[in-house]
Amino acid sequence: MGNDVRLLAAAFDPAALLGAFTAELPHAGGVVSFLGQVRAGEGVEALELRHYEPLTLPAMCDLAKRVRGRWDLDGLLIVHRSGTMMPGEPIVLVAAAARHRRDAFAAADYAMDHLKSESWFWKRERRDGQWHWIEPREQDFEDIARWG
Amino acid sequence: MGNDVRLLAAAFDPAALLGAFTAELPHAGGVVSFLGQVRAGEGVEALELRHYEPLTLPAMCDLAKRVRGRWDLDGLLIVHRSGTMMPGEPIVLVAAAARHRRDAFAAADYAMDHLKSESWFWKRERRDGQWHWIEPREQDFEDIARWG
Amino acid sequence: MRAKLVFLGRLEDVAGRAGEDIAASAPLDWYDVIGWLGGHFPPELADAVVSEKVRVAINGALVADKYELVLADGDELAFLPPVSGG
Amino acid sequence: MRAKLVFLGRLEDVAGRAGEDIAASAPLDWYDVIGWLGGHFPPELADAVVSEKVRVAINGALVADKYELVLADGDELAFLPPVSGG
Repeated sequence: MGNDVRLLAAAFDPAALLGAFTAELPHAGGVVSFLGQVRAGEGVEALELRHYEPLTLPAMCDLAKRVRGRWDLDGLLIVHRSGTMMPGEPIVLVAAAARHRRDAFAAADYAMDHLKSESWFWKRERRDGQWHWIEPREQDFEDIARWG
Repeated sequence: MGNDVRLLAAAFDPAALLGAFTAELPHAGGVVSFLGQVRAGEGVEALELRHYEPLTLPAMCDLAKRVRGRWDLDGLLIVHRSGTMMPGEPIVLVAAAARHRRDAFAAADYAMDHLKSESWFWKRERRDGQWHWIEPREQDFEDIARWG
Repeated sequence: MRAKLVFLGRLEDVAGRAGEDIAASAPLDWYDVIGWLGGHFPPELADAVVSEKVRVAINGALVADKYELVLADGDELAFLPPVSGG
Repeated sequence: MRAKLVFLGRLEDVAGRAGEDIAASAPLDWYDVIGWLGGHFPPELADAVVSEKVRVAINGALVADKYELVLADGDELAFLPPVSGG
């Protein structure tokens, strides 16, 4: 199965996407998924992700190819939102299916670290009616450095 | 949210369980899941997992408590089948929700390693009409040794 | 006294059944149980359960040292071969 | 020649808009572009885009060394501040 990489401007249903992804992969022993969502209850009223069409999706596709080259996978799904999202709404879904559990875990983990720190998204959040741009976090660089 | 630990004798829908789990956790930034299913296409006609009622579910609950004590999670779901399963059918679903992505990945990974190598399940598979018991694999002991 | 034996995993196949009721005039220790198995089942069963790899549980509690166990009235003794993993 | 400038992330807020068409009688180098920005936008925009942390892309391809770029007719030049991560 090829890579399924999507950049979506509207809300998506992670359970439905994951169910469809898995249904096509009865040969895979294991599927690891990561779902990232806008955290509720921390004063964030909305989150906006901006992207740059000519760069963002092509870079996500390149990342998917790198992940496939590094681990032996049966399938890889990368779905990322752009636009404005409300608390509790899904932002990103990554799923890696593999014969071996360790490959699926490592591939999903790697994909998330690189999506978070290297993808062409600019993020701001609204608190008390004011939008604030989010700066890169040191933790993201540390996460990505793990992979050498 | 408490731990949700289930030992099921009949087929389950992983996407529906995962969707319900996530819907209750809008405060979690990330949810990592692992789905293990009977591999299709390798000559296995059926898989049977036997368990021992007084040990199996209590040990799964103990594992869940250990995972919660080790990482800062918002929720933990562990679902395991017993009985006879067909190729492509789900065997196990683990989901860990956390504020921080790394905690969710590590918790799900640890839970799977320990479920696989320490849980009270005895497994056999049917090939060419004959049932064969599955022996423990060296890889499982290596996986679990990673956690010290 | 009456107790119950439970054979898990491949031991069920060796025994030919999942469990067996056992009756005796007094509590049984490990060697009594093995002797009883030898008298009621194919010899492969007693050979299998004496393996270090087979653990036992009484009433759902793992027994640390099976050579020390005492089976009393109403107990359930389970023979647990290595779990399958993977 | 005519080209298009695109301001991403917080640069859009500094510029006050997401993009701008630029017209000139000849291809522009990096310093020409900065000068043009200085003449058409608040000074904070030119100050921001000269930062080492701001990368640029021409027609969707990242430019390795922005001091070497040449903007020609029909090009789209994007200013890319650091991505947000996490």
